[in-house]
Amino acid sequence: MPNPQNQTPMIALRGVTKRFPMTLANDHIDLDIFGSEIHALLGENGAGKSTLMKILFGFYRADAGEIQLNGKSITIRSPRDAHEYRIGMVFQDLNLIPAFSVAENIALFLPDLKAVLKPQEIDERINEVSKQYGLEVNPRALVSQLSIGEQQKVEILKLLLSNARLLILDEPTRVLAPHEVEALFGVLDNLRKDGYAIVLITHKLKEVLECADRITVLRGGRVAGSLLRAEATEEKLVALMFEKELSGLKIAEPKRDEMSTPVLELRGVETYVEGAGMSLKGINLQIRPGEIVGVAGVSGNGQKELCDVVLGMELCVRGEKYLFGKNLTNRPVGAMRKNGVSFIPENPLAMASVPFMTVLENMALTQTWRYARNGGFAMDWGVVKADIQQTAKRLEFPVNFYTIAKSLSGGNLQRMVILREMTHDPRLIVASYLTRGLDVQSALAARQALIQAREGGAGVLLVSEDLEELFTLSDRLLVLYGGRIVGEFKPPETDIYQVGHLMTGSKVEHVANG
Amino acid sequence: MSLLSILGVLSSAIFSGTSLLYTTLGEVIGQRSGIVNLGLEGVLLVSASSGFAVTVITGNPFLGLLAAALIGGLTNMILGYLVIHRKANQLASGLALMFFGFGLSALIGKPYVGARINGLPRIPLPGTSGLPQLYTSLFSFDILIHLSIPTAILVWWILFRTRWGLGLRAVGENADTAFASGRDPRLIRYQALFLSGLLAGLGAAHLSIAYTMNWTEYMTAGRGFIAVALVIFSRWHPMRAIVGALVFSGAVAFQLLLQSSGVQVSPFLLDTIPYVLTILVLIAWGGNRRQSAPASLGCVYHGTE
Amino acid sequence: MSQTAKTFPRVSLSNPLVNNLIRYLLMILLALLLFGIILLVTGKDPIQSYRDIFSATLGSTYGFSEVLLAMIPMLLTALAVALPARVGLINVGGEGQVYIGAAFATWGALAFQNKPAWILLPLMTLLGMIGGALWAFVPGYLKSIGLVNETIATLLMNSIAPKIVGFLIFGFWHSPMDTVKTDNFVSAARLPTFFDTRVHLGFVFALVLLALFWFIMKYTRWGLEMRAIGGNAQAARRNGIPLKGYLVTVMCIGGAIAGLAGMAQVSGFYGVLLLNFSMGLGFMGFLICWLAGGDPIGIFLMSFVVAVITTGGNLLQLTQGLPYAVINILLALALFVVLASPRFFEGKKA
Amino acid sequence: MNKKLFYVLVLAALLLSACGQTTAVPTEPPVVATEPPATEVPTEVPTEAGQCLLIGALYGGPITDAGYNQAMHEAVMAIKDNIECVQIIEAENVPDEAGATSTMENMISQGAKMIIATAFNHQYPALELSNKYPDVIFEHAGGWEMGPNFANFFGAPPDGWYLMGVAAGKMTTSNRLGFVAAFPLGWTLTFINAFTRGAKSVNPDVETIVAYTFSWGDRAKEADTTNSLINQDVDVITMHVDSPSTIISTAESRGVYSIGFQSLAAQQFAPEYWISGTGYTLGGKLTWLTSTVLDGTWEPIFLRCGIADGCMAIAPFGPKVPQEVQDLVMQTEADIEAGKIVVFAGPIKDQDGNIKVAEGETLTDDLMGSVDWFVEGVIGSPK
Repeated sequence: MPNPQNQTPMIALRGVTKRFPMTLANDHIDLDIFGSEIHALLGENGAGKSTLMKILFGFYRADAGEIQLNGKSITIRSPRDAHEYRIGMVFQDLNLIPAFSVAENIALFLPDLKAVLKPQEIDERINEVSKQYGLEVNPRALVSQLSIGEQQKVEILKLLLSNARLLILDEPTRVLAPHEVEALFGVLDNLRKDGYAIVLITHKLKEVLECADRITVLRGGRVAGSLLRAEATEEKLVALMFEKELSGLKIAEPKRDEMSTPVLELRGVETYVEGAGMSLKGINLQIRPGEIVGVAGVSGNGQKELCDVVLGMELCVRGEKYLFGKNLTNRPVGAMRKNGVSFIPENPLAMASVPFMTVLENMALTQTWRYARNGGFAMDWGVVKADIQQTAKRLEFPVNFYTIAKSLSGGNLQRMVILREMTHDPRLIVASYLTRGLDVQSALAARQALIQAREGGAGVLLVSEDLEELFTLSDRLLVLYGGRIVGEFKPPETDIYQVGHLMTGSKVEHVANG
Repeated sequence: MSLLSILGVLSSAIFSGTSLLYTTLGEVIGQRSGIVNLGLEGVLLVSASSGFAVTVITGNPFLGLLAAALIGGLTNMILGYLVIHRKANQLASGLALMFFGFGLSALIGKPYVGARINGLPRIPLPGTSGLPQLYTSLFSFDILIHLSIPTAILVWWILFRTRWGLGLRAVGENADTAFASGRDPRLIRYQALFLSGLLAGLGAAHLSIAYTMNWTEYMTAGRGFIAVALVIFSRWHPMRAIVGALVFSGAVAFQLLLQSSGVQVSPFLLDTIPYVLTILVLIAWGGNRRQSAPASLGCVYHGTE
Repeated sequence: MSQTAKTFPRVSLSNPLVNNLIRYLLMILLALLLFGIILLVTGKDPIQSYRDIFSATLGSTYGFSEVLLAMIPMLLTALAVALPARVGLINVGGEGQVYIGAAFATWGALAFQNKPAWILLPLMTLLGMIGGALWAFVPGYLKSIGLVNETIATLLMNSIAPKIVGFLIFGFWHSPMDTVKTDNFVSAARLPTFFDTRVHLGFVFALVLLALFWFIMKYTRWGLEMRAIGGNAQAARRNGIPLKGYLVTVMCIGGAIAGLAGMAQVSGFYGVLLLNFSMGLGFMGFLICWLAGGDPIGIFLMSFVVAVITTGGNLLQLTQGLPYAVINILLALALFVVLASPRFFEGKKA
Repeated sequence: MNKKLFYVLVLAALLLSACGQTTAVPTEPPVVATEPPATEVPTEVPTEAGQCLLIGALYGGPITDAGYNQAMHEAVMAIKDNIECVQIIEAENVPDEAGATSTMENMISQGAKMIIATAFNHQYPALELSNKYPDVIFEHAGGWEMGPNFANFFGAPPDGWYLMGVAAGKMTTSNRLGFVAAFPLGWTLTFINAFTRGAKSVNPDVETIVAYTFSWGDRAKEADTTNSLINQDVDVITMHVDSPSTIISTAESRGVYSIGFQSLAAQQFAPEYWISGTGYTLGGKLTWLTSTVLDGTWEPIFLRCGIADGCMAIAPFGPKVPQEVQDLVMQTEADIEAGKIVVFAGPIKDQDGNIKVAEGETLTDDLMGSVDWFVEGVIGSPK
């Protein structure tokens, strides 16, 4: 590996500052990015990683600071300029155009695209590069028909063909299965060998240590520290990422009685989903009171559908669903809610709250029937408040009833939802990606809440990608693959690799690719 | 039914379908860039009146044609300013534009109501010269009709085979991606709207200068909305628009044929068929995800800070 | 909506209230100015024209009554858009619903014309609302099962409705003597009018419905649930609010209100069903509702403004020799100016 | 909040400018700054010396349409030419009841003492207003209602149509005549019947093919209809719509004969294939009516008058019409005036051969308006 110390950086950021109406996203950030090097940008959510890179990509404009290319100061006003300076970026939410073919999506970014398109020619160029780096895709395929992993490939191809020398990848592994992750790192490695500079935005320590040459940690919009792979250790990085030490979970052994009627029982449930989704096939599942059942799996293998079936959003085409011993197959969501089913989704803003309503109004939404007065001609907001405040005291969550949901941070919003879903002591809690997008503090609080509920005798269905989370919380662990349950364990009886393989459907023993 | 009356229906369909086709092609371009124009009716009226006026003044229908097209493009720029620059709601802005068109066209056309013009000259289809006069007159078309199908092909080519078209469709699907690819969505939408206005202008010109050779207030009688329906019917595709235009205008021609053959069937009900058909088509392929409607149709592009 | 972000620096003038006051006054003046210029260009006298417009409407009791009369269908059709908009449905189909409502009401008027008013009028009202509701049910249902976008469906059905009316008139209800309409309604089938103006009971209908709309949205459980759906349909559904039920019901109610507008037109205004009688009422309602941000008071005042312009325009062709349609320019200019400042109508997605 | 504030302002602005005391910048043209308060008193009452009567005339369409409205407009203008002191205010494009009422209200508020309403849809609004304003005289064209200060006047076209039929019957080679009609209305059917009888009187195997546009002024639809008829081997086109111009120019462009109706001005659109036409020339009668209004002898009379009285006229023949045809038409006209020919004298059979008017009887004017059948030789539906 070339020693970057004695060469001028390909890109140097100096004192870059970006202020949004609410927050100061980047505060005088200095950053050096060298050729043939993988530079990891590490930090919690909201540390300012993505903003910084979007500035470099010309998607945002910095309020202050300068950008240097090979020592010369440059200004990047728009992605167009970024292309000029051969900077390319893959956004967190991949923004390929589903209705377009792979070729069209890539052609869009070809710097030397002719005024009149030559489809043949474009296909050839794609195939050429994709072979070179093991990124094979069919140029004529519609993106809407590709898996997330394949779309990832297309995004990278897009950058390579747009002649970018600096590739910015924003959390590329977020949605990939372990073996796909390793494949990706393989690709990145080859790219580095060919002199590309790569910035990898992530908050997963494991990956950073696995593939980065240089690591810069952001915290609260500032650079918390920058070190070479050699000098980096997990402890150091954690210390840089979080100001204070994390208090662990206090898990009390729950009182559980194996004989009590299960809160949830699925018997041979099958769903039919057209298009992108994954149908469930022959799902049998029992959750007893005071039990947390974890569901592991790479997203898109039926987790969403499983939660939706339980919640009543999806219909079962076959099989039955029993809640608390009652057959509630294919009853509407309202019925589930009335029977004490709570739902904590991965994305509180999109899936659980109404942005333009106050927190108070949001709190009433799951239970309107409970708070309606005079046959619905009035609402009893006093009672709503009382109920919520009670739970808030129990969970030690702060709550301000009169702020607009939209103005809450992701973490606080998730807390709001958890607060609501924990009120009226639910008997079954469906929690999907409980902690996705949560900073460590809120994540901790969320998990704590689940455990409290379990102690209260509720059953929990916990879907997550984060195996550590699953292993720490679950009493039982299911693995979902291709819409089927392919494994069931008690956490102590298995390990991450076994689960990981079931998750990815690979039976072979784990081999690190060299 | 005689061969003549069958050919007749075809010929009528072509004659009255041409203005629809041009307008629809224009709207296809506009909607592919993500902007739906409910003001089409107004644009047509303004173009038709000004085109007719210029023809009366200069005595040259081709100048009228030119004027109609340009005015059409310019009128669309009003919509452009509202929905692109001011980020106003597209449907509301479109309807406002429609009312604007009602008024302005009445003002422009007032002095020329009842004026007599020499419409666009008719050029017989090659090879029909031998036939009896009646038959030749069936297929002696003006320049706009002769150019209509080539225009449709041209629009298809622009949209699907040129860099600009690729960018335009990208804007219509996802303006942010288009921006990330180094394009300016606002500029592209303005260009698309102007082009769409030009084509609508041609359609309007065919109505007032070539077909009826006349101007009266609100002479478009809802053709703007028919065009919007046609865009849906043809699923945002220029080539299918040809079929659509022929179906819609053919239905009218057929209805008239039935009438004058003394067949007892309500022309009103027959007139509804194309719309019912469109709705059925929508239902037929509405279920699957792969619709051809541009993903960000009707959405405001907010840009970035 | 990155609008907060965009407009962040702009709202920095000392007193926002004064600031808006000036802006809005200027908006109206701007519209009047632009139209004035157009008048000047066409060699007319703007000042005289404006005096005509306003004297013909606000200057006399008769004129004022005409304004209120013109407001009736606008209020109703606007409401027919505002309600569905609260659950995120875009009902551009007011036009069609007006026609079908009118047709149903007319059937009642012709079939039971020997019945007394106290039976006939409620019957016609009911029929009108049923008609509109049925016409709105189709798009509402297609939307609720995720088949067809309601904007597209309502637009298409707008083109169908008037033709059905034509079919009914010429197929069944056409009086050979008269021209393109049904027989005149018997007086029992006419909505009573106030004093000796043409303003009819429909005005009361409209006001009551507006008030009801405001109350339900603000205070009731259903209002809360509807706002939830409008704010975030997916979340609302996951929170147990019956989405499909609401979509269909609300769309139908919207249609019913538009249908009532149609009934009011034929029973109160024309006293007969004619071909193409609506002439854009539904679209006007859509515009008014959108400009008013779906707010009841806004709808009332907006329709007032629009009504003043449209009724006042009538005099222009007598005094200025302008085509009647020209008044649409002033109307459109006013709309343009308001549309050009979307940030004052936030929170409403139409 | 700002929203509500806004509307209040709009109101304020309007009210102010209405009563003329807005404080806004007086330099802007639209702002009514220095005007005296506008009251109900009409703004534009013409007050030149010697004005004896203000007539308000309203038309369903544009007065330059070379058709019905132009004919009516010219008739009204004739009053002004003959009686100096009369002032006239006109409103065109007033198609519907609602517009008609407010228009007439405005005219009366401007001091109009006589209203001439010329469209079908003006009849009932005018009738209602005639009760509201007993001192205003209402003359309506082509209706049937009567009242103390409300009367109907019109030309009687059937004779003219018969003559046109004669000409058409002589000129056609395919023996198929095309009739573009707006709506299946009583009078329209009567015109078609008269036309057909005229044609058959000189050419027994002739047929008239009828198609409706279902609109008084949808030009594109008219062009569609004309083409559709021509494509069925029709070689003479005539029509009953507001403005014949589109139909005639279309026929001309297809090289097909045309016969005009409504206004004699239609001829200009067919320099080559024009046969002839019949149109309203009511100027004289309207002048007379006005004079009776002026000397206070006006009576509500139901006035229908034909060619003989100068209320209808035959347009000049086109270049392609041979002399003998012209002579024949003139001869027929003479015979009608002499009473030798009665257009609707029985026996008259309808399309299906049923007797509609028995031997020896004739179809009287009051029935012509409510005819719902076609005579033999007409192809098409009477509804």
